[in-house]
Amino acid sequence: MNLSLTEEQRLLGETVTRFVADRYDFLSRERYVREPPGFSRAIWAEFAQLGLLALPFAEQDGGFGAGGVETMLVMQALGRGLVVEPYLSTVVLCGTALALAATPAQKAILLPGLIAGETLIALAHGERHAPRHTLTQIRTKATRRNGYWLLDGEKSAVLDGDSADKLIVSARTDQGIALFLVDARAEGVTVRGAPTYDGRRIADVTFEAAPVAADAMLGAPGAGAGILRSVIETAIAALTAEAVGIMEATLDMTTEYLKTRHQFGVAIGSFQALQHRCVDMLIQLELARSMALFAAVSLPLEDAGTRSRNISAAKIQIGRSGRFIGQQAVQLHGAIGITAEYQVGHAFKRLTAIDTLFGDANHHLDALAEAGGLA
Amino acid sequence: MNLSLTEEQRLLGETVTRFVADRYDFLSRERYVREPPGFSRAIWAEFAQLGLLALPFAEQDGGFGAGGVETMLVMQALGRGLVVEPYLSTVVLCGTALALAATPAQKAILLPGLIAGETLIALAHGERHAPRHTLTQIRTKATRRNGYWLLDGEKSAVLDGDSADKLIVSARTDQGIALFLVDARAEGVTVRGAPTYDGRRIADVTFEAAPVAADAMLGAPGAGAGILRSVIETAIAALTAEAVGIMEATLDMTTEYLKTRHQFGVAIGSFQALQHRCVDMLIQLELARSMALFAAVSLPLEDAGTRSRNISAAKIQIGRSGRFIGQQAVQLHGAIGITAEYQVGHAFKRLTAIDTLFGDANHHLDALAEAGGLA
Amino acid sequence: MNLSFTPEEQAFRNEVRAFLRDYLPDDLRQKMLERRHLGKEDLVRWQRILNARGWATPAWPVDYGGQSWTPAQRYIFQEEMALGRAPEPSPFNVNMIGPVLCKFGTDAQKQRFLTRIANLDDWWCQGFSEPGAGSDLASLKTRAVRDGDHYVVTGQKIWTTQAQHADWMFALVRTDPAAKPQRGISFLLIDMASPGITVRPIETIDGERDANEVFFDAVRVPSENLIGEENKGWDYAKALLGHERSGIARVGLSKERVLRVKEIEALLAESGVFSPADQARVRRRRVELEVELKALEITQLRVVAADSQAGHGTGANSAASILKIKGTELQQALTEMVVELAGPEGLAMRPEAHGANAPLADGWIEAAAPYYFNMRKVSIFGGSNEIQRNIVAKTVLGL
Amino acid sequence: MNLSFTPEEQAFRNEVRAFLRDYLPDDLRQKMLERRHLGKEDLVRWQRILNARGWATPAWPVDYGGQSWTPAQRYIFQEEMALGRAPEPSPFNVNMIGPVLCKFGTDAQKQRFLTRIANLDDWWCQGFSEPGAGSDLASLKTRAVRDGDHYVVTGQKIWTTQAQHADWMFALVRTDPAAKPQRGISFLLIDMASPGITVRPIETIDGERDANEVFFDAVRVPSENLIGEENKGWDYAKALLGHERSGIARVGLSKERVLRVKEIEALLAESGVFSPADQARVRRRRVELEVELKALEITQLRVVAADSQAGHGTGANSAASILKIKGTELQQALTEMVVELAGPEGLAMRPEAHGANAPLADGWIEAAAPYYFNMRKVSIFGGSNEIQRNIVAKTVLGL
Repeated sequence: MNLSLTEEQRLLGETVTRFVADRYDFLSRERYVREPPGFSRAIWAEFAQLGLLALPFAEQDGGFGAGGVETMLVMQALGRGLVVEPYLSTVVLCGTALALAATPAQKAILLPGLIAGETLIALAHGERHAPRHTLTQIRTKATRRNGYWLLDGEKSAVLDGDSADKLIVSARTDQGIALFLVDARAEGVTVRGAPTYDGRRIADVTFEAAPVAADAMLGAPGAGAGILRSVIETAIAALTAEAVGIMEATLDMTTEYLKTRHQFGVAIGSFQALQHRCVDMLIQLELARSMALFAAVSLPLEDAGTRSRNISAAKIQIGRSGRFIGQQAVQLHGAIGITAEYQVGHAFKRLTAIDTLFGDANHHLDALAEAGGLA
Repeated sequence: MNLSLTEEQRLLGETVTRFVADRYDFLSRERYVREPPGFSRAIWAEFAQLGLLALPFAEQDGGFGAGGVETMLVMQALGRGLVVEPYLSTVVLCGTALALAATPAQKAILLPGLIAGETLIALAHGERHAPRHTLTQIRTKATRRNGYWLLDGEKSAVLDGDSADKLIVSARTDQGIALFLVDARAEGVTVRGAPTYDGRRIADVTFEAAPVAADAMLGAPGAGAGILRSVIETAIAALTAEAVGIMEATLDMTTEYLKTRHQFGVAIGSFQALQHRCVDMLIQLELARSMALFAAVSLPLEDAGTRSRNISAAKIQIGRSGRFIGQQAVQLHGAIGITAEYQVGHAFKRLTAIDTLFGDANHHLDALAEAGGLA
Repeated sequence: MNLSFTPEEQAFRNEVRAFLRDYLPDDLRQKMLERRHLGKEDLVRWQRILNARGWATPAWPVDYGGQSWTPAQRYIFQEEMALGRAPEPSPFNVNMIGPVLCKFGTDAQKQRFLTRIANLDDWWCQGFSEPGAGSDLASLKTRAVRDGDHYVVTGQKIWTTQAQHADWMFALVRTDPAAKPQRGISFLLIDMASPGITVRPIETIDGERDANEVFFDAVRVPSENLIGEENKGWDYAKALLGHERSGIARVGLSKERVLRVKEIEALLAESGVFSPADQARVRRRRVELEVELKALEITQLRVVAADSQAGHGTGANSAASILKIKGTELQQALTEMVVELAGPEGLAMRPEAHGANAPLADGWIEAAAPYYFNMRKVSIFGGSNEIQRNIVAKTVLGL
Repeated sequence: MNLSFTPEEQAFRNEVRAFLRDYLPDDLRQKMLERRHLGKEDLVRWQRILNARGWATPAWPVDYGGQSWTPAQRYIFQEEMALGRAPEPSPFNVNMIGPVLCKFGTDAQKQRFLTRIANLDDWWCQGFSEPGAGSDLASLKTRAVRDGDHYVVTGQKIWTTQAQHADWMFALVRTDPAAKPQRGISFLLIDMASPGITVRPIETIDGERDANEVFFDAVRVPSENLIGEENKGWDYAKALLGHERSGIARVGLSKERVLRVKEIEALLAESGVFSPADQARVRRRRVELEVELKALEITQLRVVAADSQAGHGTGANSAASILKIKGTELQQALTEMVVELAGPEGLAMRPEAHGANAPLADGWIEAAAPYYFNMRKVSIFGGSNEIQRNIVAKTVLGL
């Protein structure tokens, strides 16, 4: 058992934490959200300079060769600042997919731009009318035609879909689910974006006989569901870490507020009922922190069943903790907690979104119970 | 809508409440529990004098002609004193069964003794190895033999089984489930009693070719399950009222304790976290009180589906409220809450038992969800 | 004893139901169904329809346009309004300033304001909370200094709901800074068009801008706009807050949400979005809330019955104190369920709140999370649930 | 970073496991499995088996018979003991008076007591709580007055666990009534056979009589039985309470319960007592607790790791403070599950506690409720969870 960080990991965590503290105060964040793509290109460029966009890629591909722990450290730091840049979609989701399944040729084309912060990629998998969180029962189809593929279907809730240059799209083929690399501005592709309640962007993407070159398939035909499973597990682990960063900052803000806010002539932090509530928030934070760590170290497990059970367990805990901490932070702040002018409400909303993404706590509890429980 | 009591009902409630307050303080109760049958014969005789044992029977049968509201009032008062006499088993369970299904001849034989407090009757239905809380899938068999029935099987958790003179026994026949009136000391009947954790008695009852006369069948052959359903619904309504009485007394005791117990130089009732806990107990009490009322007024409903859904809903609320109030009352009392020398621990245990009897909150939640919910 | 309504009450219920069927505009019903945000025009339109029917201000004294309804009728009316998906009338006009004027206003004030209040010709807002005086209302600092036949008001209010629409504000102001906190407060009616008033909207986490800061810079208010006596404002405010308890648990609103959840469950099951396991899980949770709601409903009915027939105790007094706490908890729990039902598509904001791109989905899915966020306020405003628990601990439990 | 144990640690685990397999008597294992009550003879027997192996007092200094185990090894040992269904050694002997003597005792005291403590030749009880001095320990009133080379002790202790078996008590007594509450307290070792001691058992709600009142009527205690300095007893008591945190969450015990619940689930499913709906419901709840337990386990491991390698922060300090609260909550939640599994047959008491009729059922069913009742104490004793929350609020959150 070794819960220490390597010197390199410690440095990485500190660097990103410091960067967020320096550059991502709440007012700056409000500015970034209002910039045209929905986030700050300048911040993104600095992420590139810090090497954060290279995290999941092998060293021979120009990457950092990092694993779950490094991603955990970065996401936790990003969580503290409620960072809205498309790190989860481009680096964690699509980066993992590329690292896992891209051919050397595909990597050579895509990775330099991605790592340099020039190329943004989004994962287009979920569908509004498919069984929720299915990996396989989607309707989008890829039909082979004269050495091309034609894509038809509708994807929904594509994270950062409208700023993406490229899309990784899942579709049914006669050999099973396959993934395709598609240019977001290609013929037959329509992207309609909208803001999300947590200060980000989301898109519906429609494919109408959109032609895709044969060499744009990512991984083997029929391998799509397996790749998606790994990619989503990696994203869940990353989200649990982001949530821990948010909860940490939220609890800090809340206790600070209770110390400074006075009513009835005393700091409201002197009220025992509120103190005990904060202790319960701390307990939820520490349980969540443990499960973020559990998720990070579970990613390399070879046994797919165990890995998926562990990831579900982490998502359950993060959902429970995030809801409690988010709701209570708002409640303890009183009216100021429900204004958009103060960070705590945004933290609450992002925690809500994190629970919703890739299956909420209840969904994963069903899945885990179906699998018989942990180990 | 009319939530007022009639003058008669008000008097009934006050009489029993006063009786319990006068005769059933905690130390007396401790004495009654240690008397040979596990309760006080003298108290039982006084119940008879007060007319309480006549409650569910028609006036022409020497009864009181009362309904769910009267039983609610009595049970609530009994709950306040944690009364251990076999009112639930003899009057509510078996009394209801007799009122519903006994022939005039059977009534003529049984009711006078029951109403006079001389005859005790217990319901022997549940079986250790049957599906839990089933009405029909029991193993005990009744076989017809020369104008007699022979009973074979094992009943478990028979409330007040070892003090009962008579048993009402459910058994399979070739026409379905039937109920039989059996002498507890008859040939082939073995009763093994034991104390329960809530200060009462319970028994396993074994039937080995126990002969039962043909006219001892209660109701039509095959009508047993229907009678049992009504009987158990009536008992659940009674239990919810008893629980309300217990919770009421328990909350009173707890707030009283918090006002008198001093630590750190102040009454512990001045601590806000404990105050808020008591308020949550009060909320649970009031919700439970409402649902006891709901159960009482639902009993006469003709639509069996609605009636059974309403009763399930009441049992769910009582289970939830009882657990919370019982656990918190113990916790707020501290060490004294876990001694057998103080009433609050006994209240907690009885509330635990009430949740367990006739299906706990989780069981009824499943049943109610299966039925689609309330109305 | 029974929980059924009388044939007369049932007939009244049918009358309300028929009225809603015939007169509630479809677009309003649809917005309420989906819990989308209602604009000023929506609320004014509906208030005037109600007023034309004589039902805008049923709880007011009959002489001032109220109805002589029993508590049970008031309960039924509120429940049917909620179940029929009708907008709630402005509480500031109908439940607050109207009753205060009826009880404490001068004849001139009644004459001038009451019919305009009932018809929403004047939109009122409530100027109570201040920065630093939320739950601890008595510590408010906005000053009103007498200057001839005017008060000169200087200070700041905050969280003033719908001040951006308001023609008038009823406000608590400090007229005697030397008196004890609750003594030197007066109750003033302030014309929002007065020079020196600035309204700054505050965006809330549901993306709306219905909360405001209101700044007063030497605003001159005629002294005829004082309610009752100077320095007695706290008494009038207290009377206003305890005005009506037949609807305090808002059972009808939660019942409507349960119905809606059932509809959505069916929708998701039918479309294949929800697996049988999803369906079973959500149904079980919904039924759990149904049971609590039934318990709350009967607790509310006990209070209604006690109000109808004082003296017949069913523990109703202590019951009344808990309705707000449990009612808000249930309302919030039901919004959580709808967020779960909406799933990831529910991340998208309603475009009308942002003037952004075209809608991604209609209706309920995109309204789910904003409504969830919005409803966090119900356990904060009007005396937070923590304050409510303090009150119950003290007044009911004697702790 | 990883959560796996090293090969050395794994080997140690196997060693503990093998020992338990070979040396834990079957009857004890069975009693623990069913969570039946253990008698004095049971505990003495097991303690001596452990002691013979050198594992009775692993956390003591090596010079006094301890093991130089790492925090990870201590964690593994405790976990395997729990998973192997071995009784827990007397905390009063092993975790409390032993370490206090090692640290603060005179050579003569160590000589006289330590080996007898380890072998349970002397059974110790803890005399801290008094009527009126529970969580507020510093307000204790039992007096010890110096009289030559003796102290004369008069007063009363309460909730003294297993005093009925005890040969010795370590007690806090007031030696200077004039000093501030926490100052004038001394730490005395009292021979329970002394004249003037009366032990009155208190029946608890689980039907057992392991709690006691102990009355002191001018009991003479040789002054050589004072620990450390007079009036410094509070410091020694505090050292004792903070002694060991590698097992504070008692994860092993809860893991064992989860395994047991799974076994019982299978049993009830197989026998047809549980319907598929029952099975699904119970499984879902158990899995919910499994997730919390995993989170608690890793939190405990973070503390173990921090103790092993101070300086590498993973938030372990604040984590340690919450282990007791969450650990007890989980232990209690698991006992609730077993009560649910037991059903109505679980109403019957274990006959041996009452000398009543023959058993109605064996084992776990009848032990379910008493164990549930018994475990209510874990959130009360040793500093209630309310006191724990006060401490965390103050020391960790700075409120």
